[in-house]
Order: sequence, then C-alpha cells, then structure tokens
Amino acid sequence: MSKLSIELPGLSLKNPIIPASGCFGFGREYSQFYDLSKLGAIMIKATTPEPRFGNPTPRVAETDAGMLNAIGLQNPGLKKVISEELTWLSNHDVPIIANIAGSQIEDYVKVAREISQASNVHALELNISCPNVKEGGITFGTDPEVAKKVTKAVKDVSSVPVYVKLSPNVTNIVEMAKAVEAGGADGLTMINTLVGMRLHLKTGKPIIANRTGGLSGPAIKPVALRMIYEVSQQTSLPIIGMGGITNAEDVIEFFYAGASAVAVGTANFVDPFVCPTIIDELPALLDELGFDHISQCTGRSWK
Amino acid sequence: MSKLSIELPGLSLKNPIIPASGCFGFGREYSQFYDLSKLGAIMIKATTPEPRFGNPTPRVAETDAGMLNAIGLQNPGLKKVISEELTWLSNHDVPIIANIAGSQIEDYVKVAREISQASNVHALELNISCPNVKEGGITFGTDPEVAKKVTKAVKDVSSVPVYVKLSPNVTNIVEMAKAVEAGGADGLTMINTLVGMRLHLKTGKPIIANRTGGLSGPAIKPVALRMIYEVSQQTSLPIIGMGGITNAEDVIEFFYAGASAVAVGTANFVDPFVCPTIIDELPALLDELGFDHISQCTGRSWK
Amino acid sequence: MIVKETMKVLSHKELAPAIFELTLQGQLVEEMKQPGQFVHVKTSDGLDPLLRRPISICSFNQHEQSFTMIYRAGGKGTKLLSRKTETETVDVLGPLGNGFPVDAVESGETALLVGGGIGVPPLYQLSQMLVAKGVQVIHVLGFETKSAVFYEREFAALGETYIATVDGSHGTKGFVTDVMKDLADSYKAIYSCGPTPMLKALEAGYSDKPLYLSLEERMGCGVGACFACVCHSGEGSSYKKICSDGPVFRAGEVIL
Amino acid sequence: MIVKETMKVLSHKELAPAIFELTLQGQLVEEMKQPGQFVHVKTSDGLDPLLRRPISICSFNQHEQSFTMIYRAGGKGTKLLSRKTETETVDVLGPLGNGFPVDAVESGETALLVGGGIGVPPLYQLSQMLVAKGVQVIHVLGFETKSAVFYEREFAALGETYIATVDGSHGTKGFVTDVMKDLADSYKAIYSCGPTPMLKALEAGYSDKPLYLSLEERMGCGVGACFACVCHSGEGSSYKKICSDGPVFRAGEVIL
Ligand SMILES: Cc1cc2nc3c(=O)[nH]c(=O)nc-3n(C[C@H](O)[C@H](O)[C@H](O)COP(=O)(O)OP(=O)(O)OC[C@H]3O[C@@H](n4cnc5c(N)ncnc54)[C@H](O)[C@@H]3O)c2cc1C
Ligand SMILES: Cc1cc2nc3c(=O)[nH]c(=O)nc-3n(C[C@H](O)[C@H](O)[C@H](O)COP(=O)(O)OP(=O)(O)OC[C@H]3O[C@@H](n4cnc5c(N)ncnc54)[C@H](O)[C@@H]3O)c2cc1C
Ligand SMILES: Cc1cc2nc3c(=O)[nH]c(=O)nc-3n(C[C@H](O)[C@H](O)[C@H](O)COP(=O)(O)O)c2cc1C
Ligand SMILES: Cc1cc2nc3c(=O)[nH]c(=O)nc-3n(C[C@H](O)[C@H](O)[C@H](O)COP(=O)(O)O)c2cc1C
Ligand code: FES
Ligand code: FES
Repeated sequence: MSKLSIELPGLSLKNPIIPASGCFGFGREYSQFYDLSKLGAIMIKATTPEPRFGNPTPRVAETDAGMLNAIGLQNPGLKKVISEELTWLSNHDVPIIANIAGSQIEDYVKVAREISQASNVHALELNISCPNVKEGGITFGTDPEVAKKVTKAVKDVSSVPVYVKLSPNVTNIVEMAKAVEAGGADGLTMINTLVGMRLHLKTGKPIIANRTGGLSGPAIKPVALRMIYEVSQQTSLPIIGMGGITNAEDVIEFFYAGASAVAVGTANFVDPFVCPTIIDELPALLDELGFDHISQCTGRSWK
Repeated sequence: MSKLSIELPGLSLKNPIIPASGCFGFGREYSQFYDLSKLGAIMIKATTPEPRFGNPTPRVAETDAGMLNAIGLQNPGLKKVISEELTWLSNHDVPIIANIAGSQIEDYVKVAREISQASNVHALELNISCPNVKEGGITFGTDPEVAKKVTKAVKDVSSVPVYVKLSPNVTNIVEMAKAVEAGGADGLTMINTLVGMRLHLKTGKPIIANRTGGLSGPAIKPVALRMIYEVSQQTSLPIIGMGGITNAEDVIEFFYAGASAVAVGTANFVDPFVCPTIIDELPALLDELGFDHISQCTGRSWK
Repeated sequence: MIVKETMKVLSHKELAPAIFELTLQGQLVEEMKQPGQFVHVKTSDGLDPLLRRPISICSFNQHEQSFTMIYRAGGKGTKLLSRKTETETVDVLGPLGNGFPVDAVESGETALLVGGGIGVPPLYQLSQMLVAKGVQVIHVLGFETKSAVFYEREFAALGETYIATVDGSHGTKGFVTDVMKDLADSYKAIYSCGPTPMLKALEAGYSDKPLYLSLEERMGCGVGACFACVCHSGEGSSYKKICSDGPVFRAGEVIL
Repeated sequence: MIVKETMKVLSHKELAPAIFELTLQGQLVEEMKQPGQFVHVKTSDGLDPLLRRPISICSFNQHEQSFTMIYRAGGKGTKLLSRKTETETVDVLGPLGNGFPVDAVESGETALLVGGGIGVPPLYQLSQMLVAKGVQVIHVLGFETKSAVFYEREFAALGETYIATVDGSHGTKGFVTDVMKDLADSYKAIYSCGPTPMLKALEAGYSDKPLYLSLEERMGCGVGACFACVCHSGEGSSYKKICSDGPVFRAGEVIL
C-alpha cells in the first residue's frame, strides 16, 4: 500500500483517506463496520470548550445530490472528548485530526491548547467555517483579518500543526487562504459546506429548524474542486480536500485539482464502508492511470 | 389561468415561468416544440455591443445533479439581436427580458439604450454575474460599489425597468442586493451560476477549455433558495428566482423563499417541454396546496 | 451487528392506496432480534435520491431469512422504492436501533399496543412476539380513513383489535385515544408508535403505566454518528439519539 | 420535426466488449430521413446523470418504426443505458441535426465511407441508402484491436470492406489512412465519422474530393439553443453549431 502513503505536517498517513469532521462522530459507530486503523486519519466532530446540545431538530434535509445539515456543533465538550473519546480512539492505530470550534477566539485557544496535548492528536483542524451557529463559526471564516487573527492565536498555543478549514461562502477564497497562511497555518482543509435552504411544500416553512443549513455531498464537488484549484496555485500550504467525494475517481480528481489528501463526509451516510472501499480501490485505479504513487496526481491540472 | 398571472415592473406575465437567459437562445429552437406565447416571458441570451464567438470548446461538463458551462457570452451582437432575433420574436405574444452584458460600463450603457427601445423588450436583465468572461461579467457582480454604479448607468438610459442579475459567488448577497437597489434597480434576478470545475480522469486537465465554468441545475437549488430567502426579507425589490428548477414543486419552493416569478434554465436541456409542462401543472398543485393564486406563495417562509 | 446487504425482493404489493408491503430476503435478517428496530434503505442505485430512508421492521422470519416492511410511498425515495419488482434487489443497512422491550410484560399479563398510520407496522412483530410468550395483546390502531387501513385481519388474529378513523368511515370516529378511554385498564404496559401528537397525547394521559414510545426524526447516518436525530433527555445538553439509542424510549426518558 | 418520446426497447446486445447495439421502437422513427443524424438520450429517469447523451442513428426501419444505435458503455450514462432490458423504455429526443448528403454521389458512382471506432455506426445507414440508390460503396473502418471490431459482416454485405486495427490484430495494422493510401481513387466522395485526429488527417490528405465529416462535441441542449457545441467556420465570430447545423459538415465549412 505504499502507493498511498502521504506525509503532511504532523501527519504520516498510511493513505490519504480521512472521514470528514461531523460525519463520523468520534469513530465509535463506524468501528462496528471496520477496523478504524485502516483509515489514513480521522477528523473528529468539532469540539468546543463546553458541552453543546446544538440546534433544534429537524437538523437535516435532503437536496438533489446533496444534503443540508444544521447540527450546531453538538459535542460533549472538551473535557469529555479528551477523557473519553480520544482515549477510546487511542486504542486504534490511526492519527486524529481534532476539529475545534468556538464562539470567540478564547474558545479556540482553550480547546487548541488542551486537545493538542492528547497523544493521538497529530493535527488540529480549525473550524472557522461552520455555517450553523449564531456566534463564531462562519464569521471567523469570511473575514480575512479575523481568520488570520484566530489562526495566529491557535498556532501560538498548539503543540501540533494547525490546518485551517475554509468556508466556500466567500467572494475570494484565495484571499482567505493567504490570510490564514500569513497567520501561520500549516495546512488547509477545504471546503466546508455552502449555506443553503429547503422549504416544506406543505407548510412553506424551512425544513430545517435552524432555517438554513450547510450543503454537502456531490452537489458541491465542482465548487470544491475549483476552490482547491485556485488556492493550491496561490499558496504553498498542503490541502486536504473535501466536498462530495464518493469514490476513488473523485479522490483522484481532488488530487488533480491540488489536494494532497482528502476527507469523505456525507458519503459515509450512504455507505458506511465508503472509506475502506475507496482505500481498496485506489491502487488499481492508480495503476490504470499510470501513476506509481498517488502524490503524483497532486496539482496535475495546473502543473 | 388567472391563478398564475403576475404583475412586475414592466412585465404583465400570463404566468411566472420564464426560460432563463442562455438556456433558450433567442427562442427559435424551442419554438419547434411549442408555441412561445405560452410562456410568461423569455429571457434572451446575453447581448453585447459587438458579436462574440465566446470561449473555446469544450464549453460544458456534467456534474452530479448539475452542469458547468463556459459559453463566454457568445452572441450575434446588438445590431443583429435587434434586427433579426427580436424582430422574429415580435411575432409571438410574449414579453422579452433582454439580458445585457459587456466588458465595461459603456458596453452595458450602449446595449441598454438601444435594446430597451425594441417594442417587445419589456425589461432588461443586467448580467453583472457571468463567471465565464475575463473582463466585466462577474467582476461587476462581486463589488457592491461597482454593481451600484453600473446599475445606475443603465437605469439612466433604459426606457424599460431594469432587473439586476446577482452572482451567488459572494460573501454577502444582501449587501449586493442593497447596492443595486440603491443604484435604482427595479427588480432582481437570482441566482446566476456558482463557479465550479471538473477535471478529466485520464488527462488530469480541466474538462472545460476555459478551465472553470458556471455551475447550474438542481445542485445549486438550495443555495438559490437561501439567497432569495435572505434578500427578499432585506430589500423591497421583486425577485425572479432561478437555479435548478425542474418542476412545479420547485417553483412553489422558490415562491415560498421569496420569489415573485421564476426562470428555468438547465432543465430545458433535459426536457425541452419543461416550461409548458410546469405551466400546465401549476394550477392543480396550487389547488392541492390550497392557494387561489400563486402570488400567495411569495415569501411564505418568512411572512 | 449491523449489516449492509443487497437483499432480494421476495414480494411487493400495495395494501392500501400508496401503502406498500415489501418482503426482502437475505442474511441480514439473522441479526434481527427485537421488534421495533428499523432498517435504512437505499431506494435507488445512484445519487438521486442521495440519502437512505429509515423504515421500521414490520415482521421478520429467521427461518426464511426474510423480513417485511410496510411503508407509504409519499416522497421521491419511497415512490422509487415502490417500483421495485420481484426480479430486483434493495440495498439495506440494518437492523438499526433499539426496539420494544418484550420482557416488560409477563406471560399471562396483558399489553396494549397503540399505533397511528404508518406507525402501525412495527407493532406487528411486537404483537407476534408477545403472543408467542403468552402475553395477551390489545391493539388500538388509528388511521385517516377506511381505505388507509391495513393489517386489520393480521392484528385481529393475534388479539383484540380496535380501529379508529379520523373521519369515522371505519371503527371508532376519532383518534386512538378515543378508543382507549373506553378500554378497561387491565393492561400492564403500553407500546406505541405513530405521529408525535399521538405520542404526546399518550404521554399526557397514560404515564401511570410503563409506556414505550417509538420516535421519528429526519436522519443522516442512521447509526449514531452525525447527531441529526437527537432529542433532549433532561436538563442542559443531555440527549439521546433516536437512531441508535432509540427509536423506542420509555416515556419520560426523552422530551417529546 | 424533433420529437421527444418514450421508446420501447426491442433488442439490446453487446457486440464487442462494452459496445452495445440497442434497437428502439416508436413514432419518432417516422421523422428519420437522413443518415448521420443523431438522437439525444436520457439514460436514467432521475437526475443522475442529469444530461442527455448524443448518440448517432446507426440504422432505421420505417416499416417497423424502429431504429438502432451502437454505443460504447464508457461513462456513467452509457453504462446505465447498457443495463436497459427488453421490458423497459428509453426517453429519446430526436432526430437531431443534419446528416450525410446521400445525393452527393450518383447512381453508378462509387463512394468511400471511412469510420473510426464508435464513429462507424452512422455510416451503416448511409451505406444502405447509397447502395439502395445504386451507388457502389467502399468501407474503411478503423478500430483499436480485433475484439473491438463490430458490424464487419454487415458492412461487407453492402460493399468492399477494409478493416484497420491499431495493433494489427485484424486487417491492416495502423489507421484508416494506411488502408486508404493503397486504394484506387475511383470514388466520387468521402463520407467520414470518427475521432478528430482521423478527421484532420482526412482533411489534410483528401480534400480534393467532396469530403463530409461528422463532428463530435460535448453538448448541452442538442438542439442549437445553448451554444455549447459551436466551432469556428471562418474568420472572426462566424460559427456553426454541431448539434443543429451539423454534426455533418463539408470539409472546409468548419475549422477542425
Ligand atoms: C425510525 C423510523 C422508522 C420509520 N418507519 C416507517 C415505516 O415503517 N413506514 C413508513 O412508511 N415510514 C416510516 N418512517 C418514515 C419514513 O422514514 C419517511 O416517510 C421517509 O423517509 C420519507 O421518504 P420519502 O422518499 O417518501 O420522502 P422525501 O420527501 O423524498 O424525503 C426527503 C428526506 O426527508 C426524510 N424524511 C421525510 N419525511 C420523513 C419522516 N416522516 N421521518 C423521517 N425522515 C423523513 C427522508 O428520509 C429523506 O431524507 C420511519 C421513520 C423513522 C425515523
Ligand atoms: C453527434 C454525436 C454523435 C455521437 N454518436 C455516438 C455513437 O453513435 N456511439 C457512441 O458510442 N458514442 C457516440 N457519441 C459520443 C457519446 O455522446 C459519448 O460517448 C457519451 O455522451 C459519453 O457519455 P457517458 O455517459 O459514457 O460518459 P460520461 O463521462 O458520464 O459523460 C459526461 C458528460 O460528458 C459528455 N461526453 C463525454 N464524452 C463525450 C464525447 N466523446 N462526445 C460528446 N460528449 C461527451 C456526455 O454527453 C456527458 O454530458 C456521439 C457524440 C456526438 C456529439
Ligand atoms: C452532518 C454533518 C456535520 C458536520 N459537522 C462538521 C463539524 O462539526 N465540523 C466541521 O468542520 N465540518 C463539519 N461538517 C462539514 C464536513 O466536514 C465537510 O466539510 C462537508 O460536509 C463537505 O464534505 P462532504 O460533501 O464529503 O460531506 C459537517 C457535515 C455534515 C454533513
Ligand atoms: C449554458 C448556459 C448558458 C448561460 N448563459 C447565460 C447568459 O448568457 N446570461 C446570463 O445571465 N445567465 C446565463 N446562464 C445562467 C442561467 O440563466 C441561470 O441563471 C443559471 O443557469 C441557473 O439556473 P438553472 O439552474 O435553472 O440553469 C447560463 C446558463 C447555462 C447553463
Ligand atoms: S441519524 Fe445520524 S446520529 Fe442519528
Ligand atoms: S448543444 Fe446546445 S447549441 Fe449545440
């Protein structure tokens, strides 16, 4: 499987396939289906300083080739994530990328400082792009100055490399990427969800209680690819790409655009085995396309 | 059919179904399938002062529940559009909304002044949101100040009401809407396409010669609905909604979000009869939902 | 264990307008133990529609490795599902969640099973298993109208069965609670599945006995990973996931 | 007239690995007059995949109201199409575009038909119609390899037929042009359909005779409305639409 190994800041990945944050909980559920050690890494559910219940239900709605979610960062809080979830995960041979969130810079700093100490947390994913919370979240991810500031603050306290997760809901994604690069980011993950909405035919009201939600799934893949294509040419940061990946061909397409690894979100709901299936299928697909190693695919669209 | 009649600035529509600009040429092709007089109005292909060939091919690529296009505003130029296309269209009992484009403000002004004189042009649609041209197009549609300026310039010379077509590729759609409202717009049309990309599995290169293209079709519907929902609550301008509409239920959903009429684009390629089919199906759907008139649906999500 | 399997369609028929009974065969059935669990069904091969649909297990037969579900073909996914024929297969993930506790009632005692509309199906396996262990069952089943009624005979074969229809076209006019108020309260526990207003009415009026409620919510993963289907279970941020902690809860365990 | 019709599958078989021959029946066939036109096919009911697929008409039979297409199941849409069975239907829009001019060659004269790979099919109807009016036909058909060859016998029944394969596993080793350079140039016109490099080679080497080329391009509408499929036809902004002005053009009419 050495065709698939990837080295990124803080991360030695057996393969570049990572379940996306929020789509895989803390791994427990999917460990019923396969050995989590098979995965390149795991991006755990966003963690905030305190436990959060999140938004009222309904929290999801289906859309054509996609879905909306407005979970609202539900999580058991920093303490429990460290003592229970990360401890449980440490029995698996898989690096953890901890997705961290908050309502104010201090929240990010607090979570970053503590969670980055956990022995199996090899990198942080700074979630400044969650569209489903009133405070924090996306507001940090749409203003370059604020994004830079929070990146810097987190970098200062983190004992592992910091990847910043970019929001696609911006006019100029390159500007955002450059801002967090200037803030000291070690890498980028992109994209988070596009803000969308569905309305109920009978009542006329939003299907999601939070009214709007984040659009994920294959519908957003072309937007993700375009943004990765643009950003990978304009910054020197490695990119973990995501947005609608459902099969091995999609993975290659994200690499071509400029990604060095990928995350798989929504597709886990459709097929709980999607990650190991992709991992198994990649080597043959690389052979067919004539690549010795998957890293040869990175940025091929513009190199 | 009085359940479906709609009055908008400059437009007395038999029904609120309008083929979207660029997806219906100048109507000739679809007149092979049905009588164009059946339509609420027609948004003709973007017109520029001079003839344009547009971008190299391939110009389209399929995506999940959507497609990318980078036509590049191909059109026969203002003179021919007026003398040939609009003249031909004047034999049909259907108001025309002329989509106008250009590389600089002077282009918009020139096209607006002349095309708005045509007797069957009842409104202009100011295309400041085309993602597929190097100059003009989207650059006018992402900066509120520029958008306001071009709106005002066009308003000054147009003899018919001016609808401004908004780009979804912005951080803050409400700000853009307010800017063009301040510029004197009579209405809004939204949304244009999201910028996206697809890469070829074999070559690694972009499928579309122009590299990136505009994403349209059902994939973008949730984004369109969300933006219309936001903008309709924050401005007093009527909105012609579009983005992924394929059936009568979709039309109602756009009305609920805040639209007063809708345009149908990509769906024409899948089913050339989609517009008349929707028009035929709407009255029964309104009955089923308990509405006497379709205008009762407008803004129901937030009213 | 949760299994994902491409199962064979054994039979598929329309029981009432838009109400379909689908029987599938496969090894996944071996994992079914409890009544009231559900499966997550992919209704088409491709991306349209994208998500799985949660449908209750109506009954299962270990011997034939088959199980039956009853569903309403209402939206896009279920309408597509309803077109599947006996030559075809269906992609099923399951069994999911925790169902009704059969051991809450002892042999010789009586249990009341209350179902509303498309919430009726999971009560059928429950009733069979209760009867098998010697429990007496009373069924109160609510529907919109006479034509929407299904499985009346099947339930009647297991025990006393009362029907309520909203328009009074069959059985008692009104809701299940209109039937229940006239029943002697000789039963030990109530098991129920149906629309939230019905569950709320039961919780309000019948919490003196053990009362089990099967809940519904829009789902993403169906396995407890996405936090789409949570409900409050007390103060603050405490919660239960309907898909993996439920869908059946004891009244009071969660906030409806 | 262009018609949209849900057509019946009469037969469907695999001629060579991943190459399928599909025969459909319906009234739309009444509108087919010219060889070289195409249809726009919806390969699934829903949105996945979204767009229609342009496929050439290989032959049509007015009497039986049927027509045949031959296609490679390569991508998502054509792979789905290849699963259609004889109990099913296919949504077809057509006939589209302008085909090969049969009257460019007179009875008693000879025509050369040059096809490459999946460009071969439309030449079959053309050949039949030329033969019917008394034209002598010579076919030069290029394929990748022996196993990819289809319709050799069918073409041979109509006239002299030469095969070229890139790997030399059948017929002449090389390209169609390797066959053509050895042919007496007794023919009056060349009709061709195949990959762009082949068409370019023909245009470069054989423009002294009337030469007709059938072009391909990614399409949106297929009917001339979206400007997806244009090609330059001279200086400045002059253009032709492949879907509605073509797909067949006379060499020189458009820039390859
Ligand atoms: C645990 C559980 C058990 C269920 N058991 C049954 C059953 O036995 N028989 C039956 O007919 N129905 C049952 N339902 C409801 C069933 O899941 C929905 O009717 C179905 O998902 C609707 O899909 P659709 O394709 O018809 O509608 P669409 O409108 O196409 O659905 C769009 C999206 O909304 C979701 N959705 C829509 N309505 C509901 C709903 N009421 N509950 C949950 N999700 C919904 C769908 O799953 C899908 O993700 C159950 C639901 C749950 C949660
Ligand atoms: C006028 C015309 C006639 C054709 N006749 C035939 C024929 O008789 N037999 C045959 O096998 N093929 C023919 N083709 C090519 C055929 O259209 C493509 O192979 C097919 O569209 C690919 O679809 P897919 O689902 O396999 O691939 P996908 O990769 O799923 O296609 C994705 C998108 O790209 C488009 N696309 C991909 N490749 C091509 C291509 N080569 N040409 C045009 N669009 C493409 C598809 O139409 C679709 O919109 C013809 C093309 C044209 C333009
Ligand atoms: C249900 C759900 C919950 C999510 N929660 C988070 C989260 O907590 N933190 C985060 O950074 N992204 C979250 N995301 C976004 C995903 O990590 C991912 O960026 C996005 O869904 C695009 O990938 P996909 O199309 O493969 O799902 C969530 C997405 C979904 C669907
Ligand atoms: C092939 C194509 C060409 C288009 N050309 C134009 C154009 O010339 N001017 C314009 O304002 N919008 C143009 N659009 C955008 C559409 O008018 C519409 O805003 C968009 O496609 C969303 O609607 P849909 O999802 O129904 O297609 C074009 C879209 C497509 C697919
Ligand atoms: S549906 Fe994902 S947690 Fe219940
Ligand atoms: S495909 Fe639309 S113009 Fe040819």
